[in-house]
Amino acid sequence: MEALQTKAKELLAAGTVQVAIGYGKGTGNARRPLFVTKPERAADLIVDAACTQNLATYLTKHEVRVMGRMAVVAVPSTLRSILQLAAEKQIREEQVLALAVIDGQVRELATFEAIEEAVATIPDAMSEADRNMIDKLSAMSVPERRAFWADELVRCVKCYACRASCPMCYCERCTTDVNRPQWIPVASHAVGNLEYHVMRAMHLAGRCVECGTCGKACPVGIPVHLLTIYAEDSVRRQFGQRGGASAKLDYAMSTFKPDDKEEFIR
Amino acid sequence: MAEPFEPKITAFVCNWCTYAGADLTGTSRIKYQPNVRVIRLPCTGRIDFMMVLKAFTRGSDGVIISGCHPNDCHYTSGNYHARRRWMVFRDLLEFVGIDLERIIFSWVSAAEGAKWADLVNEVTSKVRALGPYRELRQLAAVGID
Amino acid sequence: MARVGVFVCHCGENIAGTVDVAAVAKAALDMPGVVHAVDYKYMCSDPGQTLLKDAIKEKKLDGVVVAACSPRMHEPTFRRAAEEAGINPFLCEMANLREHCSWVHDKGAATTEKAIDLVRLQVEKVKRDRPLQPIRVPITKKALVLGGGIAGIQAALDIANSGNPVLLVEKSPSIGGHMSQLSETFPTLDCSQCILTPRMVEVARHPLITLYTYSELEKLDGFIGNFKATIRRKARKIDEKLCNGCGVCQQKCPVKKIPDEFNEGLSFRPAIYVPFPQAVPNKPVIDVKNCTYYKTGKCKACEKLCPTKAIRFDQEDIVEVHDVGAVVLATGFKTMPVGNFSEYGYGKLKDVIDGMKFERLASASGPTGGAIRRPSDGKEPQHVVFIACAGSRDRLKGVPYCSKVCCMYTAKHAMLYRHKVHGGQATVFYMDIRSAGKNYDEFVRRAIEEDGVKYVRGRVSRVYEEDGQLVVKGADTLLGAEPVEIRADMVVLATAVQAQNDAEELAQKLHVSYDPYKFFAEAHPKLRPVETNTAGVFLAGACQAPRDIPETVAQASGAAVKVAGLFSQPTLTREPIIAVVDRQPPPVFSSCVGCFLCKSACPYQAIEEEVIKNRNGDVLKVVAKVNPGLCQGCGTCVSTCRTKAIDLEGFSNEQVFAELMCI
Amino acid sequence: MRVGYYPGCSLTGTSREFDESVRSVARALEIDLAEVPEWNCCGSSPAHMIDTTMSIALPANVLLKAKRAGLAEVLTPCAACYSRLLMGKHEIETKPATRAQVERVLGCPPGSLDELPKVLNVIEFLAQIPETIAAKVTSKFEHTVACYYGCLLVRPPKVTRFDRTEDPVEMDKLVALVGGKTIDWSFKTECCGASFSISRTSVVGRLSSKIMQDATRRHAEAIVVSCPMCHSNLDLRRREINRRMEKPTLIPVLFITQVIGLALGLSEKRLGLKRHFVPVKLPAKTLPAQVVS
Repeated sequence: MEALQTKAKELLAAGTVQVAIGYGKGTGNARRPLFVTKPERAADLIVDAACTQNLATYLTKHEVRVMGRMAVVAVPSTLRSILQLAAEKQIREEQVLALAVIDGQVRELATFEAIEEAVATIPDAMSEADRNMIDKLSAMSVPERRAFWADELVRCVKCYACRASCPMCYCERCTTDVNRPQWIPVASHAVGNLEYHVMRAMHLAGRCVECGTCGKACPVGIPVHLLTIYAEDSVRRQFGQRGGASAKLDYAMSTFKPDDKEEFIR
Repeated sequence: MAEPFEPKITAFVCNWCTYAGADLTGTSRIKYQPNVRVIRLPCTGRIDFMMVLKAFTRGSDGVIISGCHPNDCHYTSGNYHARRRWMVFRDLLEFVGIDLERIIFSWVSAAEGAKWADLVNEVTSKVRALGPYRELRQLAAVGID
Repeated sequence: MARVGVFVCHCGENIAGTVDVAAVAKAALDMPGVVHAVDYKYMCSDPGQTLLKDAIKEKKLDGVVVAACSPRMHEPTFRRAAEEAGINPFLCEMANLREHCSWVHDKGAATTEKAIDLVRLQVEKVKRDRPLQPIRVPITKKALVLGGGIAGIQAALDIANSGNPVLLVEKSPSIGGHMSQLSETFPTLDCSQCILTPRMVEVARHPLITLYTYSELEKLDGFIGNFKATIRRKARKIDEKLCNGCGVCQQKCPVKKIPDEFNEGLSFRPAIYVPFPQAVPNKPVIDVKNCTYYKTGKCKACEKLCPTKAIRFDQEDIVEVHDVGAVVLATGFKTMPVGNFSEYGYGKLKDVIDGMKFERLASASGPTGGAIRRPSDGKEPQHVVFIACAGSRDRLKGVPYCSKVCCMYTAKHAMLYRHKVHGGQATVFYMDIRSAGKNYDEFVRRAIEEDGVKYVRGRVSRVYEEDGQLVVKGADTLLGAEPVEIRADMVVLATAVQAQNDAEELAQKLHVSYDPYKFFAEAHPKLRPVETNTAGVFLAGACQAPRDIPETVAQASGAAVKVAGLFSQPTLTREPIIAVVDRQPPPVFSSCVGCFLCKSACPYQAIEEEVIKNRNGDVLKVVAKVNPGLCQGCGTCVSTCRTKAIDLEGFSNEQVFAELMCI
Repeated sequence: MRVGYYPGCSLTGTSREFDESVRSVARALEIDLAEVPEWNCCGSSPAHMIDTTMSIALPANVLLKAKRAGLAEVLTPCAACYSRLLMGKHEIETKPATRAQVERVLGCPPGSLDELPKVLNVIEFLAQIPETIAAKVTSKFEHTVACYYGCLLVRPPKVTRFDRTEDPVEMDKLVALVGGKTIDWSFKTECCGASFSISRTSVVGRLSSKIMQDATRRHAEAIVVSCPMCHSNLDLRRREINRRMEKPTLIPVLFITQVIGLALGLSEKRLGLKRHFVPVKLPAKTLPAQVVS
């Protein structure tokens, strides 16, 4: 933790970065995003097991970007987000610097290449709890799964916290906001909710970094992140590609192989 | 006695292979069941997964998606892109509990008039046996749409 | 509010016989936005089109649905009519009541109900149609002709004579194709080479024709008017400029025993060879597979003896890219390998040959100088049996279609044989005699009546050897299917005409459709027989279906006219069915976020990056932009775009969505 | 290895030696032949000439019994049985109406006729296990023979899907596998007279003599068959045949299983070689094949 505070302080003092995005103290034991612009406030930065939110979400926010070069405290999924955002031309190398927290060690990663190297050493990002839950769901019959998701999704109030918390949901206009035609019904109801979440998962397939932040952001506790993680896992299983592995575009869903398996097509 | 159930089948087809193939079914006068409604699109690459989802939520009992065989795409590779999308989409649909039996993918070329008739007949009969697709419609009833 | 007109066509009885057209028109009137709906006997006829035009003017229609046949058939017709009535042609849609409804379903309520639904889909679509302006693109006025047989030669000459340059690409070392191998041609019995070789020479001399023999198409990119053709020019291993065709190398080559392709294996050729004496160009190639130098590293006899020092052992293939505006496919056919007819003994019995071999035997330029000699011992056969339909019209072991030329060439073969071997007996086994064509039946009658060819209606079950003679067992179905056994000295099989081995691969390179037998598919079987579904690619000759020479030449000229017509326009008008990226007022500019995932999905590299700057030159945003010249309108980018910032004209999200809403 | 076995009537009567040789060869190759329990007539000549439904129901019943006995494959040496069983299966698989009718006739619940066992003829079956056969050959069958297939094994090709219709070769390959040579000839599927063996022996004599004539001219030492009818016609009717031959012949007619059995070193008795009308006498050592072409 001290190493991080020192590092951030140095960077801010030297003017290498103008803002350090990290975790600060929230209510109780919770952590909340903290934007440090003055070297002396670097001491407020915290790193511990409770820091799980993917801070990459803020890298594409206009309000943050206008501050100048950003240093971001990065857990492994944040690093992947940076690469995926770079691949999708949403962020340039000179705009960001990662303060990677990997196994309790803080490392400054100033280039995409350095981030790529670091990401390459990080194993599967899906948490054990998520893995267990997906396995459990996969073992169910189709009607059982339908019942499970119907029960979950009926509670969705379409607050879009999942979308707002996701670093890859940076679109200025989401499909849900399109009203000609109205792909996703505005009101919250079972079918519309299903359409919304399936759409979100499809849009994240091949781009999701499996941070699970969307699920944690849900105020009514729907495990929406399982859908995006599942879609991402599906891409990995079928095409061997994954989101956030490279700063160069390697998006499985906009490429193909002539011999992709197709036994389901008659 | 209630009327026998006649399924609604929506088919998304590409203009160059399957639509032309279905035209050939017509010129060859091969009969098939009248339950299918064709949505003509230029290419399978144009088939947005949202359309498929919408077809179901709007009351289709079955969906056919069909285009050019691999290598035969009029636009070189639209069908390959589409195929990848379907691979993930199918996987995801099954994960949220939607029956894949009602969504059939097929390659039907401009020369395969008979295959189109077979496909429509097979899907219609299969969906007729499965019965109306109540699950999503029941969900719709929960909401206000 | 929309003002849509619906016009339901009876198509004579074709639609009205199964669909209650009046009920369809009546139902259409109840559809929101429809202000006018009628049914009419023939919408495509002149009065039908007038009906449409008048209604557009009188009822002030802003959208038209013609419920008739497939849009692939008459969409251009009705769009033109709509345009003539003063509305944008793209405000006209067609509901396919014929191919997709009346022809495939039985008469009944369900069929009419489907017809109404099909109309409803198109009404919903047409209400959301936008007026579109055709796109103009430049044309490269140069044609690529693939295949140097008679079809390709004719097409190349006709296009070149219309004043447009042609690149003629032939995969073998000389142009000429199958026709150069033929002896005499039916129904006139004039010598094939005598009529073909002047054309070959004309090709070689034509200032507007570039001839690439021993070359193949590797790849075709682009679209009508603007193709990019990648051609591989295989190394002949000689310097064509230096070679004067003296032939010394061929005489001195120590390898002599390679079966000669031109003579169908009836004679031999050396490893450096010109395929036949009249070849164009008259320059040899080295057959690398059989050349001693390439096999052992030694020899080079030809290099030592070549008077002009033209041999180039180190020559490599050259790959070139050419801009062309149109392509004529004239790649021809092959004859069926007879392996599936082991009961006829082909390959086992030397004197069982196929029609192409017989052509070489009968040809004055052939291995026997035109004398009919059987291959096993060179003797003059006294009885020859010709078996028609060896593979054709045979669903089990051959192809179900009729190969069209065999009846005629079999009659010709029998006739030639009778002319050359006076005492000889010719027997033809046939299923039917198909001799439709100018002077064709007369020709067959002449073979039977004047030249004494014996025709037996029946199929042959076996050919085998006994006591040095061939025994042909068959049945004479006109004599109560009596078994017939004939002792013959030679048997000639009229093998089926098939598509070339690489036809499928080539079709895929050019994105043209093909039928189950791999023949290239025409855009319409009757009205567009020389066009393909890919604009700018035309067909000539037997690559489309079995054809004889007059038909091939006619079709080649037809294709050439299509090319010349295309090239006569200053620019090309393309359907404006293309993708567009939305534009919005500042500060948003576009709902595109510039992720460019669409860019990697586009098969045509049509998506570009557009940089939006303010007056100071600061970059405000980078968004996608579709190059309308490159976009072909597949819509793959549209379904890749998460923000729905790209849409496809003519098949927009709103339109498809509206269609789905009326399911 | 276990396989279903359907002998049919011929193999229990006129062609007992075919049955004996099949069983002996199977035993030698360690193959367990499980006879279809309570098997009935395959529906050959009598039924399929008179009653279409019966001609499907009878073979269907055989296959149903085999299926219920847990057999995935049924080996049926007799070519006529093979033809009937395959045809019955084909009709049931391709015609839903026939299938429903047969279900009614047999009184079995709908669905019973799903996934009926595979039907194999003896050549097809042996061709699946070439290594097993080759490994057990003790004395090579060094003879030049003519393989005669007849009509039923390869016809109709859409149903049998076995070998090349007009010029089959699978039996030739089996003979070669055990060290034999086969002549190249054109009478492999010529008509032998088939069921006229009893009613019109003169027809059999005329047709079979042509087959015999060509085989002897090409120096075959024996004819090898895989069909009881072919065997009867070529063996039992030799007198009628020889009456029409240029030179009467006494070359024997062997079943393919007898040829394999000899190569596996099985005794003449176990192979039923003594039961033939034309005595099975093969030259001690044969000349190289004289293929006339």
